[in-house]
Amino acid sequence: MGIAVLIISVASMGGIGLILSLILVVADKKLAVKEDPRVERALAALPGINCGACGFAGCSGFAAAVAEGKISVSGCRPGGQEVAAQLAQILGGEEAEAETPKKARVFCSGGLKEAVRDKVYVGVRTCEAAHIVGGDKACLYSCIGYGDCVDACPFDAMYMDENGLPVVILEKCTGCGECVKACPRNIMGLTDADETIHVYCRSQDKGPVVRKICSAGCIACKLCEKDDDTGAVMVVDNLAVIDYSVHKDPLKAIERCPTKVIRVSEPVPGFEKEKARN
Amino acid sequence: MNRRLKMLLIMTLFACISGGVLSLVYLISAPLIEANMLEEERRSILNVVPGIDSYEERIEGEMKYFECKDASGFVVGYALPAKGNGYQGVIKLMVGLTPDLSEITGISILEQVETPGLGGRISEQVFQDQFQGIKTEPAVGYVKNQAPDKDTDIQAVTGATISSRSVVTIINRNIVKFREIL
Amino acid sequence: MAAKDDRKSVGVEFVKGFWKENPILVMLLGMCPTLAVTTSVINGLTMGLAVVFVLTCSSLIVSIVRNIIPKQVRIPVFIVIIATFVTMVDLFLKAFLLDLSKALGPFIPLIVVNCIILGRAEAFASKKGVFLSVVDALGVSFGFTITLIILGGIREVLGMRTFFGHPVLGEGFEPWIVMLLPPGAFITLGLLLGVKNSIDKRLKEKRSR
Amino acid sequence: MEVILIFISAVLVNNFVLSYFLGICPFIGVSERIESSVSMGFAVTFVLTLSAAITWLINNYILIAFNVPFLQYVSFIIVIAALVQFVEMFIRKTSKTLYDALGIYLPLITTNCAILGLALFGALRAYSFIENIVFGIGAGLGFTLALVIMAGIREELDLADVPEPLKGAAITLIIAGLLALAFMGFAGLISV
Amino acid sequence: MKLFSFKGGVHPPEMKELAEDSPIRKAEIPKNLTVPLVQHIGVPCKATVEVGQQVREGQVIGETQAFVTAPVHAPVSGKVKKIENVLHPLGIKAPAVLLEVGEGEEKEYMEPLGDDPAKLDSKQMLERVQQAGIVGMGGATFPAHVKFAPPKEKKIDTFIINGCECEPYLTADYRVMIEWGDDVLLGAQMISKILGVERTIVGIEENKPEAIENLRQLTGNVGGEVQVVETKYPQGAEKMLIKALLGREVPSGGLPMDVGVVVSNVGTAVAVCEAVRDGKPLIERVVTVTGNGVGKPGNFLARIGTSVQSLVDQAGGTVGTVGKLIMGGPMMGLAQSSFDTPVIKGTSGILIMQEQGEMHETHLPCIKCSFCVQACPVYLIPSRLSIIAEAQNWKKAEEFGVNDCIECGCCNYVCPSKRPIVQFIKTTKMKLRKLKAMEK
Amino acid sequence: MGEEAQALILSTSPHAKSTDSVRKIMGIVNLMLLPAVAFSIYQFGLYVLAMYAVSIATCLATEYLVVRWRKRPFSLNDGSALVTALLLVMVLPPRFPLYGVILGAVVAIVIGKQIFGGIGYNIFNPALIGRAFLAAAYPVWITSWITPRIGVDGISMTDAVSTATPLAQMKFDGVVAAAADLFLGFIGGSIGETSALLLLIGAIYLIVKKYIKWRIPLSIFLTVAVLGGIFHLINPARFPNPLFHLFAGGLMIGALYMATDMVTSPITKKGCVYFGIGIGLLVIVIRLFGGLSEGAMYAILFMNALVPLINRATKPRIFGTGAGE
Ligand SMILES: Cc1cc2nc3c(=O)[nH]c(=O)nc-3n(C[C@H](O)[C@H](O)[C@H](O)COP(=O)(O)O)c2cc1C
Ligand SMILES: Cc1cc2nc3c(=O)[nH]c(=O)nc-3n(C[C@H](O)[C@H](O)[C@H](O)COP(=O)(O)O)c2cc1C
Ligand SMILES: Cc1cc2nc3c(=O)[nH]c(=O)nc-3n(C[C@H](O)[C@H](O)[C@H](O)COP(=O)(O)O)c2cc1C
Ligand SMILES: Cc1cc2nc3c(=O)[nH]c(=O)nc-3n(C[C@H](O)[C@H](O)[C@H](O)CO)c2cc1C
Ligand code: SF4
Ligand code: SF4
Ligand code: SF4
Ligand code: SF4
Ligand code: FES
Repeated sequence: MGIAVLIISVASMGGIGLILSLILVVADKKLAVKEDPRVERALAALPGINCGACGFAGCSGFAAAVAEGKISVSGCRPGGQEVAAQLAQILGGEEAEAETPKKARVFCSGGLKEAVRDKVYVGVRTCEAAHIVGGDKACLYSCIGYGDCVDACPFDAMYMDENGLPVVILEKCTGCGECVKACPRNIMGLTDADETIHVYCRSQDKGPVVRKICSAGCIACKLCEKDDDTGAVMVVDNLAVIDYSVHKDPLKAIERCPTKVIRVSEPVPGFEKEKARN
Repeated sequence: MNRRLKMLLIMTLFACISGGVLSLVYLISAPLIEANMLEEERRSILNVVPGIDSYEERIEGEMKYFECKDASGFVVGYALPAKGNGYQGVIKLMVGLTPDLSEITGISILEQVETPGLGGRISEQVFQDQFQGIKTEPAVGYVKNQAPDKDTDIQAVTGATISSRSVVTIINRNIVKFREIL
Repeated sequence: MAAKDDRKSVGVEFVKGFWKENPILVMLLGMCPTLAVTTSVINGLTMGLAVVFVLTCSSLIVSIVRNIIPKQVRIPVFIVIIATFVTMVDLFLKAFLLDLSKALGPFIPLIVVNCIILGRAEAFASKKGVFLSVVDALGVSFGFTITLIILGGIREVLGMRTFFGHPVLGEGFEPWIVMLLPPGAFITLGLLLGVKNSIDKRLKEKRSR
Repeated sequence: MEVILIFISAVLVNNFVLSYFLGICPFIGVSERIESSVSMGFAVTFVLTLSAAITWLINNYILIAFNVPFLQYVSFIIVIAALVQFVEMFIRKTSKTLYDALGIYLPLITTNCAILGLALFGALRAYSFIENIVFGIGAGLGFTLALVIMAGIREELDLADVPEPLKGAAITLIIAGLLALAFMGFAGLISV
Repeated sequence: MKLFSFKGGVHPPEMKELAEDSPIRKAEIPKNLTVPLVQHIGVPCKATVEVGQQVREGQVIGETQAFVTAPVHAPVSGKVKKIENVLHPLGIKAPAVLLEVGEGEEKEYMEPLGDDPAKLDSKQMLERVQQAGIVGMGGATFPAHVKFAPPKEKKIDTFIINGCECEPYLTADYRVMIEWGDDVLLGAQMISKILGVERTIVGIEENKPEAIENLRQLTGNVGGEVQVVETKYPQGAEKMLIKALLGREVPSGGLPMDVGVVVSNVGTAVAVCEAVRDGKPLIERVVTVTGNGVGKPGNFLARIGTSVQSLVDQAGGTVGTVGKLIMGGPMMGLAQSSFDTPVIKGTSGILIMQEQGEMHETHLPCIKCSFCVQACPVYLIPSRLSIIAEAQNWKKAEEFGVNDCIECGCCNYVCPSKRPIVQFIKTTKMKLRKLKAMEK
Repeated sequence: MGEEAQALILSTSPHAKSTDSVRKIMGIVNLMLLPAVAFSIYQFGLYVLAMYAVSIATCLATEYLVVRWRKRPFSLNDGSALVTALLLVMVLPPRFPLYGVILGAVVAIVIGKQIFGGIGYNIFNPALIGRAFLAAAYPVWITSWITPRIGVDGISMTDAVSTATPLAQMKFDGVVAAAADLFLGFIGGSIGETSALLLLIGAIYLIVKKYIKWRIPLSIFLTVAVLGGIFHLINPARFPNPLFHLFAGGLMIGALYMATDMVTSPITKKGCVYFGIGIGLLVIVIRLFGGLSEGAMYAILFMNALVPLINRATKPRIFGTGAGE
């Protein structure tokens, strides 16, 4: 009896195994389909267990999505960090080398302390929504202060300070530009990482108007333009602007500016200016 | 080696090994399992037809039953496995009957998936014991929330009328079928 | 980046299955048996131990043979290996612990489908040697077991007033039958997951500070 | 009549997901969007039906015939795995549209408890061939029902203010629990 | 009688009684006028005058060569004081010509063309409409000459004069219909001639019986028909009015001309009439000054560029604590941040509301009461839209038809959770536009 | 310039808002429930008053704690928790233990509502989640009834004569109660479901105020009546008449107050009709063929789950798209 059972089970399992592997072999030969090599490599890196925890229909679905860049490489839970790293490598090979890195800057100095608020805004508390009716600051060029940019930053590189203005943590900023897209008032801007001197205002109001409504805005007094010798500063439409292509630091202008709206900031670590100055 | 041939061989090989290993394990454990099963069957039969010495499995068409004999070989009753749907799923039970099938000698719930603490209480001894001595003619019945006054009736588990009714129905149904066979 | 595995202590490898890579609470795998068998602690424990056995043994075998197996039949072969061990467990339970075997029902064989997952996850992390694979499998399966025990504990205490069969709540507590039923299982596991996530969140906040 | 009861039982009373806890992983994984849940549901129904047929044949003509029941798990799972893999390759080769709608879900199904569970329950209950197939269809539709309902709810909840730690799998499980509560109303539909 | 109507809409308290009985008064012209160079939808005008220059009433002071634009004329004779950016009623800074009213009375109108539509030349009239700087005065301020010259492939068969004035509080159109009914109908006939349509309908809400009566009588002389529609906001939205009167549905993303209809406000008709008959450019309009925050509500014929402050002073000054200053009606009007903003061609009313606690109320989550769904006249699901917009899921909002919203505010009005649905929608539309622009 | 000194309020249009508010709606719903609440206390005694008190206290406290813990704006005064509290008790048996009431109330608020994000976000009817949980936790208690007006002065469980609900009598004993008794409320059953009359009066007022969508109860009643009637015609001995169906059990309170909960019912008119038909169908199926004597609760919960799908399927055609008239 014992031997019989042994033989039968070995035989039946062997039979099943043989038939199935035959089917698969034939299928492998006849039904093979060509795949995008990147998807294929991504698939090979994945566990291949088709658990579905990623929300896709199996590993191949996830692999395709990753290859198309639709989802983050870290979406595979069983795979964990190791797989994520592998995937990043597979995909990363083709990413272009970045040019000069950019950093985001906040071009407004009119926080709660500086800017006059002459109306009461009631409604959805996002900048985009408040912008429809103008927000509550008298200056229509000012930062509205509900932090759409902060919410938009995918890298947690921004926060709102007590004065109601956003702040960029330059070390964390990747220059992705999401904040710029999010801001309805064009307050956020990208500049080269090694530029440290900027005009922190966007107001095109005339000087007297600005004086009345903001203690930190550009009053278009033109002192900077007049006294600077680098030619990098100009006042256009009642607002001082720096011409970065001049590649010179308008240090005098900083000194002259009565409202200190042109300021020099600490260089971003790793991006200190190398070129000789003045 | 050809890749596909290798596929074939490896898979077959592993299947064979698996079959072999498993059959060995099975051969070791089979007697134990067998014994377990038999013991369980024996216990449930002894439970429903008390005081017997031996029993014998009979199969008649679709129906399986056990003929129970005392020490002298007299048929003193039958044990009848039966099943049917309860509140939530299948209920399997064993019912013991006197040789003329007019009286139940006992029942034993073998398997059920009723609500624990509710329909599940049909597995409790108190409920099963009620069936001892219950008359099967014209049919077994049930009453709710009170002591039964007929000798064919049992009292349903409180709040689980359906499970109780299912047990009764399963019993009745199988007794009727069994009568036709005998 | 992934540090060289041999530099990691065995302990770390073992412990990560308990929290950081807990198969149920983090990877969300093996949910079916988790929910189905945790009506009591003992069921959970038995199931967990079965998984420990199957996973460890199959990890061992898989990590030994994986290099000779062609890619196309890898999964079928792994399944065969795992299913073999599962059948052994099942036969063992039937032979020695019939009641438990009945209570766990068809969920013992279902370990097969879970373990493919775990076994496969183990197999692709190809840098690991046989020893670390086994340690890893042990860690993961003990993490699984402990989660089952916690879940089973909650459900047993609230649903039957007992823990491991011993009454722990007084007579005054009328047990909630629902805890033994499917809704109780889902809700308890859901809440457990929530608790785990919020602990994680709190830990992360603390660390970032 | 028996067949109808088996069907009702599998779809509503003992819904595979909500009452038997089978196929929870894809239930949580693929219930984020209604479209994919519908496709997944039908793919599962298809495979369940197919494997109900195949495993019945294997069980009755090999395992029982040769008295080697202990090979059940191994043989069932390997047959299902190979079968699904074959079907996937076949669909992929033959019809792109069908593959996009159903095929991509197939690999996911192999490692799903529902399929093996179905095979085992069917064998355990000794269903006839027809009954087993009806059981497969019912289980598949029950799975689809639960999955699509869940997908609808989750699309709705996408925009809700769900507490952060509960987002994702946790709330899905809790909703499954509430669904299971609602499904309890169907209990007793099959009682005799 | 079953009145013409549409599905959805709301019935806010009408509040017309405040100003409906006050006849149109010529408003005093203040010393200084601020005339914005953008008073229409389309390409902004450039100033054609210089600081210090003397201008005469009716003289063109802003213009461009673009087609979709409307010239701006000097509302009074006087001197150009400044040309600079000022606060525009739209809440933006926009260029404007600041005039100091002079002594002289001399005008620089165009040559009258005549007052018999039958004898007038369509092309000449159309040109006149353009020269007169006429824009839609129902609020949209779309240049009228563009609207009256639809592309050839669009066959126009009906011209509708929109006399609904469904916005609560406002009574300007109502008074115009009562007092200047002839001009309205004459203007309508002229426009019908320009468009070459047979059918001219004046649609008026049921709650304006006097206007209905008056115009019914006058149609005997001048022609056209008067139809009464149900009093329901936004009956005056052109899509709804067309649906109510003709049963036609303007296709999504389309214009009335896609179903062979052109709709104009009564004020527009009057302006056309005056431009053709008298050669007068669009330099003044009727403005209702009303609300519980103003002393003597009334209707004023005000020159473009008159400051809100001046009109309010003439209407008895403000009363109590002013909460909101709104240009337009309460349902669609724009809240202003200053009393210095000027009246422009699209200003139909100035509404001053006293401060109320509710104005500061914040919103709750949507309770899915579906009031908004039943109210939305274009059959959107505002509740869903607002939730989607709140979650900033712009793409999904587009799927849910956010661009079909006419911003009527019905949903917002009925919402018991006080959700700022319209603001969510406006924000989303803006964002989508921005994203589209960025993609290009 | 004097007036300019004070700041103007800026907000987008519309600047007019209707006087309806969540608080007002909930307040009126509460008010309309009061007659039935009062009648139930008269029917079943002071113990029931205690149940109401416990339920209200628990619901409000739980809501308060969760909202505070989540640091969300204060929401207690919107009155929705009070509706939940009242309705929860109204669908419980008259002698349900007080700690059971506490459990149900906590579950209703936490699992039924707050877990989804609080008011407005819940998928299922919170009160029914509470009751369904209790039914599954304490299946025996939830089916223990007493006869009204007997032992009403008592507070304890035992002094009232236990009885079966008309539906249970119908189902398990084949006894059909008179429709008039059902309508007026002189029968056993859950606390608030016994008097169809009082419930209807309140509901009609709410319909007139448009706070409940009449399509839902109407289509439920029609479906139940028609299906019930068909089965009754097929086999009058086994299946009760449609009037009995309409007035027995929780159908009235369920159809009028629970299926109509705004948050958990469809937002389109067509959707409401489908929703109602679905509930009616399930009620009949469960009552006539299921294991439970009353199916209204499960029917509503099940259809609640379908609401997102219904809303999606009945999404209105946007003006100017597709087939206009
Ligand atoms: C959670 C839950 C579980 C139930 N389980 C069972 C059960 O296992 N068996 C049963 O017959 N009825 C069960 N019921 C049905 C009810 O208890 C049903 O009302 C009862 O069968 C009626 O019987 P009675 O007349 O004795 O109260 C259950 C009900 C609920 C809510
Ligand atoms: C919600 C809404 C309500 C409107 N109500 C009116 C109204 O009451 N009277 C009116 O003349 N135009 C109203 N309009 C503007 C009309 O849709 C349409 O633009 C106008 O009648 C066209 O005439 P016009 O170009 O001469 O302004 C409304 C528009 C919207 C979107
Ligand atoms: C109890 C009740 C039942 C009603 N049944 C209907 C009906 O069957 N058909 C109908 O057109 N109006 C019916 N009405 C009238 C509605 O109140 C009203 O006509 C309808 O809500 C109009 O608004 P709507 O169609 O925009 O919802 C009913 C009103 C009540 C109070
Ligand atoms: C007409 C109407 C019916 C309601 N019915 C219920 C109900 O059955 N159960 C409940 O918990 N809340 C009910 N509420 C209250 C409220 O809507 C409910 O608590 C919300 O589901 C909470 O988000 C009702 C409210 C209204 C206006
Ligand atoms: S959004 Fe991008 S660019 Fe802006 S701060 Fe964040 S990382 Fe920098
Ligand atoms: S910078 Fe722009 S987006 Fe950021 S807070 Fe200011 S206005 Fe808002
Ligand atoms: S969604 Fe738009 S069109 Fe619809 S009611 Fe609201 S504002 Fe009006
Ligand atoms: S009216 Fe307000 S609360 Fe009601 S459904 Fe619309 S958005 Fe939601
Ligand atoms: S454990 Fe994953 S599907 Fe069952």
